[in-house]
Amino acid sequence: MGFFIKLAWRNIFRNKRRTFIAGIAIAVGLASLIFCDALIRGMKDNLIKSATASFLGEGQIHARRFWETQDAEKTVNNLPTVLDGLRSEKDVELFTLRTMSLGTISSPANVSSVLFVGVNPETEQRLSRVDDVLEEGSYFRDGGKRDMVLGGDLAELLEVELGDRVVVTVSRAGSGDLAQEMFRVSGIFRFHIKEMDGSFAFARIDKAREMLGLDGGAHEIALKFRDNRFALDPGNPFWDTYSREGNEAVSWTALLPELTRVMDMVWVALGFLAVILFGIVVFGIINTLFMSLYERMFEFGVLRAVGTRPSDVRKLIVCEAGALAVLSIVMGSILGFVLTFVLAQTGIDYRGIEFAGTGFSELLYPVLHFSQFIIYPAAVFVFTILVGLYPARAAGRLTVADALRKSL
Amino acid sequence: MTNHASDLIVTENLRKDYREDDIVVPAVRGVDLVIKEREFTALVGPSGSGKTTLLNIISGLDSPTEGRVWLKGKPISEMKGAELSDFRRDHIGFVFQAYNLIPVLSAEENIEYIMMLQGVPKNERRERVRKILGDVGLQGMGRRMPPKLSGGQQQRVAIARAMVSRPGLILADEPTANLDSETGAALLDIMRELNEKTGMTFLFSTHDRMVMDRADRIITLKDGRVARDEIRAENPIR
Amino acid sequence: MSLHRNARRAALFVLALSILAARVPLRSQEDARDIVKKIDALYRAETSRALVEMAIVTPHWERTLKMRVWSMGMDKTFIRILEPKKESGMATLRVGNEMWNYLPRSNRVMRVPPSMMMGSWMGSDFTNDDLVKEYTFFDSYTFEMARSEDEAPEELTISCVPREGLPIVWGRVVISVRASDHMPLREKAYDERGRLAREIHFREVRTFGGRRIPSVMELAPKTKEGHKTVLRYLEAEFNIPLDKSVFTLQNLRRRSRP
Amino acid sequence: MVLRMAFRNVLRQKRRSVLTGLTIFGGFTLAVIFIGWADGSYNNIIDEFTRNRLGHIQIQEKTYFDRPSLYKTVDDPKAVSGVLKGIPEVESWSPRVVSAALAASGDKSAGIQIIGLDPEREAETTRFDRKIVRGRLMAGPGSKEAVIGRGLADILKAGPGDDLALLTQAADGSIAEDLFRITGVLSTGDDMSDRTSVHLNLKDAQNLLVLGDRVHQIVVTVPALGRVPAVARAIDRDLPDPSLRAVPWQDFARSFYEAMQADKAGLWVMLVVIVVIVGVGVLNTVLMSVLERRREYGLLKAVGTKPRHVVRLVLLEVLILSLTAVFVGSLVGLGVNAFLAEHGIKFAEGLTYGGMEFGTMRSELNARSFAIPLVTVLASALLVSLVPALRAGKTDPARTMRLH
Repeated sequence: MGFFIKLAWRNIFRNKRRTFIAGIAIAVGLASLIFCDALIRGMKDNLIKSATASFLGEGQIHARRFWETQDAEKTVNNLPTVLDGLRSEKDVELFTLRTMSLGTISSPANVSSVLFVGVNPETEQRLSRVDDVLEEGSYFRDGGKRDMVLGGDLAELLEVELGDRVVVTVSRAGSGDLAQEMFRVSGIFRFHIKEMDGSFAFARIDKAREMLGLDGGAHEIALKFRDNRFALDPGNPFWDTYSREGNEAVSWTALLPELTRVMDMVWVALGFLAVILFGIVVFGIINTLFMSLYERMFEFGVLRAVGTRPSDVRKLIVCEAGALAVLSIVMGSILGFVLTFVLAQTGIDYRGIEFAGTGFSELLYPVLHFSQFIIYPAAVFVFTILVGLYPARAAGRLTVADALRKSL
Repeated sequence: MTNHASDLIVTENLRKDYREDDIVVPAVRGVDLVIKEREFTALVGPSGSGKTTLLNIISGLDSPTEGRVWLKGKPISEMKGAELSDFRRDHIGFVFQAYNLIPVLSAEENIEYIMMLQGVPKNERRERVRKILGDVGLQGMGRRMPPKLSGGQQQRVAIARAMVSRPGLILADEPTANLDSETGAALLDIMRELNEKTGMTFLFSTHDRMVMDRADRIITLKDGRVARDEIRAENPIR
Repeated sequence: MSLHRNARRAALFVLALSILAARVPLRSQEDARDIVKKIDALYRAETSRALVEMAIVTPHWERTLKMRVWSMGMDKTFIRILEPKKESGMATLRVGNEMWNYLPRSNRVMRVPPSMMMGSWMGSDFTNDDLVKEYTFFDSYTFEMARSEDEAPEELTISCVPREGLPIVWGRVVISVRASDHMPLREKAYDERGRLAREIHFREVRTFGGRRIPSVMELAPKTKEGHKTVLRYLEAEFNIPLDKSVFTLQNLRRRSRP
Repeated sequence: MVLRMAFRNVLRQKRRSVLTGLTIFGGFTLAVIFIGWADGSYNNIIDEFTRNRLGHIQIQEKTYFDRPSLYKTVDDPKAVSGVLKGIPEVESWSPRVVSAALAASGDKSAGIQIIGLDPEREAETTRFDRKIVRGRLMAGPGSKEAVIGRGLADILKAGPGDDLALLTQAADGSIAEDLFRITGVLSTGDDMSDRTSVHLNLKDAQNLLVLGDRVHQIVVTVPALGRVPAVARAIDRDLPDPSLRAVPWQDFARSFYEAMQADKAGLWVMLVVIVVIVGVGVLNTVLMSVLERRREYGLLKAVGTKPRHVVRLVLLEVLILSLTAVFVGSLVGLGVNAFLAEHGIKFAEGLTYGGMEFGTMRSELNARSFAIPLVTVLASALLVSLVPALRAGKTDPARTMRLH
């Protein structure tokens, strides 16, 4: 066998141009697979990000039924224990506490209903992107207790600008009493999402707790995991661990079932497309290999004529396919890496002329992952060998005289 | 049909038809031949007379439409696959018109290849290669790759390769066709010399007058049939 | 999530009436603080009962409601609508920050979620905010005498600036009173940039139960064109004996007048 | 003559022709299926998402979308219906009334949104009926029945059979209140809306809000998603009232649209990748075949063929192969796409959520799924063949003949 590998390897290098052409064809296929995988990862990240990174978080813990009812009394149970637990979870990158209450916000000019959210700016700005999409002002930088960051649409409706007074009215937890506080607009954000820009107002959680009478409690713990795929698995024991004592830990997929369904559909569609793409690549491999092998049937005829067994010719051809695969894999992996790496830095600008500024990441960034350089090269290798089996069989079966005569 | 011990090749009513679409083209139409050991035989005839086909069938590269071939008393036309390959490897050496070297192997390696298939130990292989390179006049050229050799040198390597496994029968299909007459003649001289020295049987096709003259038996084919079978008196072996 | 503002406002029954009831004129007081303090003090009538007509003008419709209003202290109010026919029998009870509506058609009592008490009352331009703020007006602002450009010779102007940190949207409230009897004439609310946000005019001083008060109060938000609310006192009594049972849910459910 | 030679060459070198043809065929066919499937599944996703709740087109007062108001109404829905009836591409439509209100059941109350709709029209347009998770749809006008969102049912602790008191301000400024009976609970999959929605019969809502025949929006669906902008424009043109506008989903579901757009962009990138792979594949085969056939071209040159004729010959061969491959590929692609459009790929049995159907993904049959691969594959095949063709044209006859 060793000899055939040597022979195959030399064959590969004998006609450098042919090998190069064939290798490039397979390499481009491999690079495409790597790139498309990275692209799909990028799209997936993009979708997950657009769903979770603006505000939601990849997972949340709150008291049972808080999400459905937004009842101010339903604060997270046993908060200190839960927080201790979260601190020791190695999958959890960070978490942040929030209070949430529906209320009204008024300015001299207008009144609007509002989702009043108390946040811890230090952790919040690492989890949500509100601070990244500030149009004006800052994200609780100045330490003012009465700072308020609100959405651009809401600011417009209230006709307020930075530094202006707004009054928030909410009901206190438990008693249901009216609680009112004056805030000053310190930041205005714009996600370009109507639901967020028109109805969210953020304040420091201490102030919000004071208003709501929560005394250190929180309605919601938003979570960010080290790997964004973590939250995609509803079977993860993490959710059960924190769904105890009246709390429920849910991933964003459960919080946004409609979006999750849409994503599921997207993945099915993409999965099928990936299969098609793979089909095209396999096709390319078949074509390339057949081209480079059938043109050389004379050579195999010679081998057969001098007494090489059919099985040895088969071996040789399979080895050649393998050698070509190895070569292509090296080229393709490099090509795929460079292409993906460059585009992962620059991003793919998909904005057509038909729509301008979006709230989400405006560029599509392919995401490199080490598995791309294992799975696809392995698949290409296996497929190349499998594909090589056919010409190998043909060469093994060929009538030597035909091969010698026809090819001349 | 009786087989004598010295009958190396025996063919019996050999027929070969090629099919091209619906037309049947008969290439060999009933050839009965006996070639004895140590013969140095030329197969001559115009293009399309069936020389190559006959050689191919004799060597088992092609199968006859009808009839049978015995080689060393073995019905080669009935062998298949690995058995046939091994038989060929062990008993027949080949020299083709051109390009019959494995292009990625050096002259040495080309010669070594068959021994390797036979499982000859490395040291012995080396020794035999060295010796045979000398026999065909290619001392010191063993490391060259085929493209770096002239046509005549390539053919010599091919002969060396054909003979190195001591096959008993060397089949050569127009070995001199791509060579100029002088080189061709020189090649034939080497073959002749080896035939005499080792007692190996040579069967080659040609339409080169000079080559023909060096044979001690000339079988002329015409339209797939043996038109003439002439044994030349001056053959020293007979 | 976002509700229509107009309808949210309409969904609230907020008693803003006591603002007016409280504005009892003062005799010559020079100090702004004292003027306001006295307004504030007189405002704290123990009990009151009034018949009020409210005309609301919007670009879409105009209508007039007639209602009877009871109050006790600063934190209890009961309103029953008499006219028009469609709304007659509807009632609102407010005790502290809690508020209930009685819906005669459904024969239901509905609690108003506290977080929604900021809206307008009865589709008018008054908000609950006005009520809640006004009764602590004296504590919530700092005062000084001022002059305003539209001040007539007979008028005094008091500039009121909210104390820092209090839940007040205005940057400044300017009250104009008649110099002679400190009868309120106008109240203008500005934002911090000095933009006029709301204007209230007081007119037609009448005597009710021995108190002289402007019987008409016209409110016009400057940020909403074509909107105006006019309150007119038809009858009013102050510090009369009232049973605490007026301000109960049982009374709210009763269809007939108490 | 060159053409005839090209044909014969193609026919003579059967295996090589078949291989080159197969590459083009495979690339083309898969690209056809790819685009058809991508269009189909994305349209399917968008269709499910928009149709489910928002419709494809909304007709409403110009500024209603940005600042909804009770008073911004479609005053003459009948006239609009007339317009919609006159546009054949309109599938169905459903008028709605929307207003905020207070709702109470038992001792619980909440701020809610009244959505008045015609259950039958709405079922036809937005599959309203499929979203019911408990109880049933409200009955006809005057039934005073209500279907509430699941979250709201939680907040009010109410369900089918319970009473629901509503309090709101009517369009004439009056305070409107009435008692309704909850007959059903629905889930649209959007928790936000399920937390606040109370659905009434259109007429009941109009009566409560004293709107007469006025409505706030008319939700329109169109059978072909791709035609939405055009249909919206057509409706817009014919609308009887200049204050009204027909808004396509791209505008009113902007963030969703943009997310989808980003996703589709990814698909286009993948399509480019496919074209590249096919191009390289064609290049590979043609180049190899040219290299292997140098002797033949040398012969042609030797007998006096001009270089450009050799170039033309190579290109013609590729063209013949490409056209054949594309033709066969079109048939196969059409067949596969038609099958996938008809039957789809089932990936989850009967999975529906909030009225959305998730079980089957289908392809779409459209012209561009053929046109794009046709142009790109043919162009790339010819383009990449140009290099080998030029090489073939430059063949040095003497050298190649000698070599072989």
